[in-house]
Amino acid sequence: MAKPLLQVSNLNAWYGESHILHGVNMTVGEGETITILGRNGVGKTTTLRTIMGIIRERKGEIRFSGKDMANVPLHRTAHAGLGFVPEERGIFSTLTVEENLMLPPVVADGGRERAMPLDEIYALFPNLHERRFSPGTKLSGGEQQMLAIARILRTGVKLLILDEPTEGLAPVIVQRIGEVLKTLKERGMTVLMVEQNFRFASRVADRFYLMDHGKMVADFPVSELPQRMDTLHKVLGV
Amino acid sequence: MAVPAQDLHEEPRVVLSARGLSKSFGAFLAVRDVDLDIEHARVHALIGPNGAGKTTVFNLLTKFLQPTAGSITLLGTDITKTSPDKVARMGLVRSFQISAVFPHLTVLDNVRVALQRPNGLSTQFWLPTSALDRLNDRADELIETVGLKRERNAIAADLSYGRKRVLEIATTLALDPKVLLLDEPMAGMGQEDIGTVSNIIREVAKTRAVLMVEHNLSVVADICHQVTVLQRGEILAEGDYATVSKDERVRLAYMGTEDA
Amino acid sequence: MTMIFGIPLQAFMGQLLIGLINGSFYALLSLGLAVIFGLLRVINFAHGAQYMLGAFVAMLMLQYFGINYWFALILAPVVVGLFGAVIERLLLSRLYELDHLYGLLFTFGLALTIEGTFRYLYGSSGQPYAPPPALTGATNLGFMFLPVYRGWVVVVSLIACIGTWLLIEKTKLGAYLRAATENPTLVQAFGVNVPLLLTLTYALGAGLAAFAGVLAAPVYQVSPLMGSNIIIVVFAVVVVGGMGSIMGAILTGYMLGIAEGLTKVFYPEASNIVIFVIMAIVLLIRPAGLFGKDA
Amino acid sequence: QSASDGKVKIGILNDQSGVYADFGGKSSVEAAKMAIEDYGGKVLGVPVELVNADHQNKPDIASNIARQWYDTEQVDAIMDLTTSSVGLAVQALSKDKKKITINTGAATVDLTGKACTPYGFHWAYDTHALAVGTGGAMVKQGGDSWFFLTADYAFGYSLEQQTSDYVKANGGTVLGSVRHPLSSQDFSSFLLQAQSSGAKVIGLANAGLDTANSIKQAAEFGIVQGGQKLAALLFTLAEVHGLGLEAAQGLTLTEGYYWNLDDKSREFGKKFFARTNKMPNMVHAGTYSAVTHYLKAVEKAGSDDADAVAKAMREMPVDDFFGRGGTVAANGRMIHDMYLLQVKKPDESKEPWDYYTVLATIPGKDAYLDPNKAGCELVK
Amino acid sequence: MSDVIHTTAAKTRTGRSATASKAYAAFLGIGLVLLVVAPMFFYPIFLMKLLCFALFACAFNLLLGYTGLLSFGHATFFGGAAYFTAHVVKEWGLSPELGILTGAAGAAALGLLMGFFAIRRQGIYFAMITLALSQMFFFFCLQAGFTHGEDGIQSVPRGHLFGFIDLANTTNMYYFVLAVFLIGMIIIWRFINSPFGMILKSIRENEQRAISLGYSVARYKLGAFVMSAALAGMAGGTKALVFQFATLTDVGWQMSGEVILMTLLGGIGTLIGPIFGAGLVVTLQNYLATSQFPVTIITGVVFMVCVLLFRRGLIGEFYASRLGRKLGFEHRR
Ligand SMILES: Nc1ncnc2c1ncn2[C@@H]1O[C@H](COP(=O)(O)OP(=O)(O)OP(=O)(O)O)[C@@H](O)[C@H]1O
Ligand SMILES: Nc1ncnc2c1ncn2[C@@H]1O[C@H](COP(=O)(O)OP(=O)(O)OP(=O)(O)O)[C@@H](O)[C@H]1O
Ligand SMILES: [Mg+2]
Ligand SMILES: [Mg+2]
Repeated sequence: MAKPLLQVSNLNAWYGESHILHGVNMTVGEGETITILGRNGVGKTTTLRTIMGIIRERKGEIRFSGKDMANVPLHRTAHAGLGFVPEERGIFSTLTVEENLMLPPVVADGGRERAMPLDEIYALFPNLHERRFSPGTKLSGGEQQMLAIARILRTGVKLLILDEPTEGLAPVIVQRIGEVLKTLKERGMTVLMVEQNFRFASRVADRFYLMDHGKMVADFPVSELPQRMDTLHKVLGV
Repeated sequence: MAVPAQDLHEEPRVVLSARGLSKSFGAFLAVRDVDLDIEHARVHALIGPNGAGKTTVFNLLTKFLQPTAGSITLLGTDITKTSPDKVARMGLVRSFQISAVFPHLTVLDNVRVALQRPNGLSTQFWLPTSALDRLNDRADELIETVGLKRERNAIAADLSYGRKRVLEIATTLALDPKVLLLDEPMAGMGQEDIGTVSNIIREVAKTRAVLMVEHNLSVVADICHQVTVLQRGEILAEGDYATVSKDERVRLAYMGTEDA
Repeated sequence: MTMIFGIPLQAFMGQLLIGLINGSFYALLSLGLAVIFGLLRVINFAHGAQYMLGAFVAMLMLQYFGINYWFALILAPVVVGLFGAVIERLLLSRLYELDHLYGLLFTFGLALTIEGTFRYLYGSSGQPYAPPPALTGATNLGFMFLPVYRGWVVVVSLIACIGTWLLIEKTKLGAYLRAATENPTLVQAFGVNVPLLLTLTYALGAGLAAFAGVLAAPVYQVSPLMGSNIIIVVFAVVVVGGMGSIMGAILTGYMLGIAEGLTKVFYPEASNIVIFVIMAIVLLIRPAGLFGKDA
Repeated sequence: QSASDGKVKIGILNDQSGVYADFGGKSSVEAAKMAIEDYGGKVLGVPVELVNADHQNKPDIASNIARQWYDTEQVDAIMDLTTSSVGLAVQALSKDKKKITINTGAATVDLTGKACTPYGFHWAYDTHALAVGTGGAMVKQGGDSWFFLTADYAFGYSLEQQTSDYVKANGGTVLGSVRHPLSSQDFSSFLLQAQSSGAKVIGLANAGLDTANSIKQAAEFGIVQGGQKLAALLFTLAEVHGLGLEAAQGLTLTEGYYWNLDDKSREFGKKFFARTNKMPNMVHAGTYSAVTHYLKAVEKAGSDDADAVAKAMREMPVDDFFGRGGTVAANGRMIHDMYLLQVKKPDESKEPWDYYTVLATIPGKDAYLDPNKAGCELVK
Repeated sequence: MSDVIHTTAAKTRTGRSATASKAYAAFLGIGLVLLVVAPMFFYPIFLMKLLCFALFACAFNLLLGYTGLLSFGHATFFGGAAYFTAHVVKEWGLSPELGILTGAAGAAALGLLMGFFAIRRQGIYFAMITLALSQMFFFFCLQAGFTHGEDGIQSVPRGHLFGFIDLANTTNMYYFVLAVFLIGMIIIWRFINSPFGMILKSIRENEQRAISLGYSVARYKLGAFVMSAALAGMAGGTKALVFQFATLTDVGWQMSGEVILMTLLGGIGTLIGPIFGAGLVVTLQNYLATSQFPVTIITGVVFMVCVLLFRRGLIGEFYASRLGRKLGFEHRR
């Protein structure tokens, strides 16, 4: 396995009084694409949000490039090189599409080299180009999803954290996003994502984590997929 | 099951139709000249690329948006100028693309809120809440239909995303709608729920018309009788799934090169 | 002589100008309110108190340190802005994740406290503050006798309004601010120091109120009540303009100033309610306000 | 000979935090304290106590406090009672409760007119006296054409009404008036109308902050420099001080007392100044006078019973530095001389608080309504 | 369908357990007894004032706590009703009970009018619009002849209840006010725990969804608004009789602020919280009016502290406290 970029050990997290994560352990190697699988409500989103530092009620260790992230304030996590695309997309309605796109500052070290230039982004998502002056939330659901991904690509993060990137997207677009992720991978980007669309996931991921009840219950590379179908069946009901 | 047996196998007939439906947002024409006929006892799918105008069509049909041009007829009545709550009372009920439940009510209460209206129990401020207990049987029936029995007394906010969607369907069914509009009912749902929900939709469609937007093509192939493909606000193709999926333009604009 | 509605044209022009001058105060005040509301989603009930503070700080600066009007015009907003920043950082910021109404209730309490304190310390009949010597006197415009100071008020408030509008609508900083309004957590996850941004915004809003206060000091008695009298009107201006719309607040401020000015001629008794009547009519026709986006 | 409950208790109820806080306010409390001390702190061998409260200019709060004072604190008399609505409310309540009120702060003539009571007295001034002074006497000084800036409520109307009556009675004319809403901040529009009317005198029939702002803005628009005179119908030394001579110069007004009139009034003024750091206006001096007169009456009646005290109050003359040959009429009106005053220019003022030039003295019998014609039921 | 489901349903519906219900009943009993004997120990006028404000706050809470609408103009209903009651009792010689009914009806009419404008917006917008409209009403009261401007309607006779019980007698008056208060509370309680209340709650939770279920949301909100206005009017009318006074104080925006403070202090969305909130505010004001310290500063500070630290209010905090939870209360928000 490549040199680890993100190491999570014994991570616990809470929403108020409800204990959601019960000791998550995972490692993401540099340049890897990892997919977390799991049924609705097992804590996938929570895992991503906790790693990102949005959920502050947490215990356990999160190391990014070897650096302990426990006390890093939220607005500094992006500086370390983490980029997040939330499940609900988070498009700003008072900003135009282009303003949305330009919003996140390029903050990570060396981000400028990794950052995807604007014309490349527009080439990738022509819808966005066409609607670039309309308010962000006037986009359709799928267009918003594209915008949310595109927005992060422009900042040149090291680790891209995606929460269900294909939800609500037309098959052509899903395909296109798959291609984008492959391109990014070639450029050395690391991706950690949660995905329900199993077929899509199996096409882009190098490795899977299987989650149940706030814990990782299995971890295997894509090559082992055929042997693992039974476990998957049990845990996911695929 | 929620559906009485004698109602099965009803004849299809048009219950909701739109003619020349158009909607522009400023200079942007989101929906142009769409004709749609939704039939009783049928599942009709509305598919198309993102931004094609599917949700907008839904908003127009349910009157959450006022069309720029065109007319809409529900059960023989022109509803082009009717308010959304009135349309809902006439039997046209929708679900939302982003999940819509009453978060701090229990699952049971969510369903009962929906049941209150058709049962004439919504404006009685002089009755105790226990008056609503007479809705419990029907509510439990619905909850069981969608498989939420275990979560019956849970607070809706505590449900996972997929379970919320299921609950939403239960509340929608509670109104016993004649026409059901579902906006991406499977979005964000795990495989196990997709199966359940497909079955529910198939089942309820035996006695009512269903129009759904869905990107999950296996579901569309599986349960939909009729498919309309929308692109850039216009109808690109229409027909059953087999026909539509062979259409080269549809493959190019929407389905991509893979198989469904 | 030309007459308009039974009033000589000259007098009419004079009244129009007076309306415009009052409108500049409304515009300046509602601008600050709209900035704070637009970006923090807090109805700043303490806005009137901060306006009053501006005037008081200027007066006290003159009394105790001999700081003249020109320095006060810069310093008083800074002082009040700092005060606002401290309040925001220590107290108000705890309320953001709650219902926005708590912000309103908190600032309501803040307004009562500030005004109560100043009433306790200085009574409420008001204190004098003389206009700067350079701006005393008046010029004859032909149709009226315009105090130089009033002319200055119009010019300077116009500059402040346009400057603020540009800052928020046309700069990157403004884009951060607008985005942070909607989803502060996400903007922060993008690497922007949102808490700091919000503090600055509140300070800016409070500073604008104080700026209006200093401008008003030579015209009105500096009294602890000066803010509470005007705040409700300014709220109405913001509602008519469309809450959160900065341009709306500015334009409506001027428009309502003029409307009020004309009412003072034709039906003076109603000049206090004309703004509310206009508000009712506007809300009937356009519930989101004149320049507001529909919710 | 005794007081009912082993003490005589006086309440000062006035505005201590609102627009009239300078007009009466805490300084009135101080004046009452001085009066009690000067009287020796005791009457009929029992101690005289003083309580005070802020009524915030709200008649309902005022009557609540008064009711509670009477019901639970054995208060015998209440004084000051700034603003007409409060004055009327508390006087009516006190009638039911059989307690004395001496009003030094409110203006309305109704207190001793149609709302008069056997136990209610009106001490320092009233709208009639203001109208006669500023309206009548000023016409005689040459200010014979008027324009009014009137606060749009009952007090403003009656002040305007009464004043314009006197203006006309003395041969002057009223060119017009404009009614402004209560608590307008900006008067420039109204002042412009007054200015273009060409009237020689602009009468300000408003009060408190409204008057102060009108005067300040009048200065800004050069109204006094332009040759028009400003007459503030209800304005006292305290407000002149708050406004400053720069803005207030040239203003004409009527008061029932000025500290710099003669030795007697100067003596009180200096004493008062030593305690409050302010020179007294007619309300403060009036309150001192009222407390003193009340205590004398208790002494004379030999009891704090309201009927007896009220009777004694009416029988005794009020000859002190404030009352000057004053008498208490059957309707409760204390009749004394008033003064028409003009605010000095900054360079004319020789010492701190040297603010007024006395233009005329208005004899009490001219200043106040004839008790027989005041509309009071007590006087038949 | 098993019985188990039914019993759990019953439990979730009332939102509190059997112990809580018992505790609640016990509190109610004790409270009632205290109210009946209170005039022997406290100044009755003060108690009456307290009851009037308690009812006012509870009426206000009906809107804020159960419909989620913050009205910043409730003084209109309280003070407006005070004027109406005072006017019909003093000028037309109506009996006190009819006077209060007139006040409540007048307030309801005002509520309908204000609601018509305000109900179409939500949250802060709603608050601002109610504030502005109530300001208009304030100016109306300042100008209208029958209100007697800043003097107010003074010396309102209390009259005879049902024509024979003399209310000038303080004790009679107290029990009359207590009766009005209890009637008001019963109406509120019933209103909240009714099918209508259920719909209100769901509208507060998710308005769009309620519309799509076929509810004309605006009408339900308006219904709640008018009901709240009428009850506030009932309190205002009663207050006018207690103090024999109707003034501008009761229609000013500060009064609207005060009732929010009371509700906030007591506990938004709790049935009895506002009573305690009102009690605290009225006591504080009573005490401070004659002290040397300005009321507004204290009020302001209390406001801020409450918002920052005791958002749930006295009763809300109690429900959420360990004792409260042990007794089985569940806080709604
Ligand atoms: N804000 C919240 N407060 C309390 N509980 C929450 C909150 N958000 C989520 N939960 C609960 O935490 C658990 C995990 O939620 P999470 O969103 O991480 O699930 P998920 O695996 O991402 O599911 P999905 O596939 O539906 O998105 C769920 O049971 C959910 O009900
Ligand atoms: N209120 C609005 N104002 C302006 N443009 C809008 C508005 N609502 C939708 N649009 C635009 O109309 C187009 C159709 O949007 P719609 O939401 O109907 O798409 P959709 O077919 O539902 O897409 P998806 O599958 O991604 O949900 C989009 O390009 C969107 O940007
Ligand atoms: Mg998730
Ligand atoms: Mg859509």
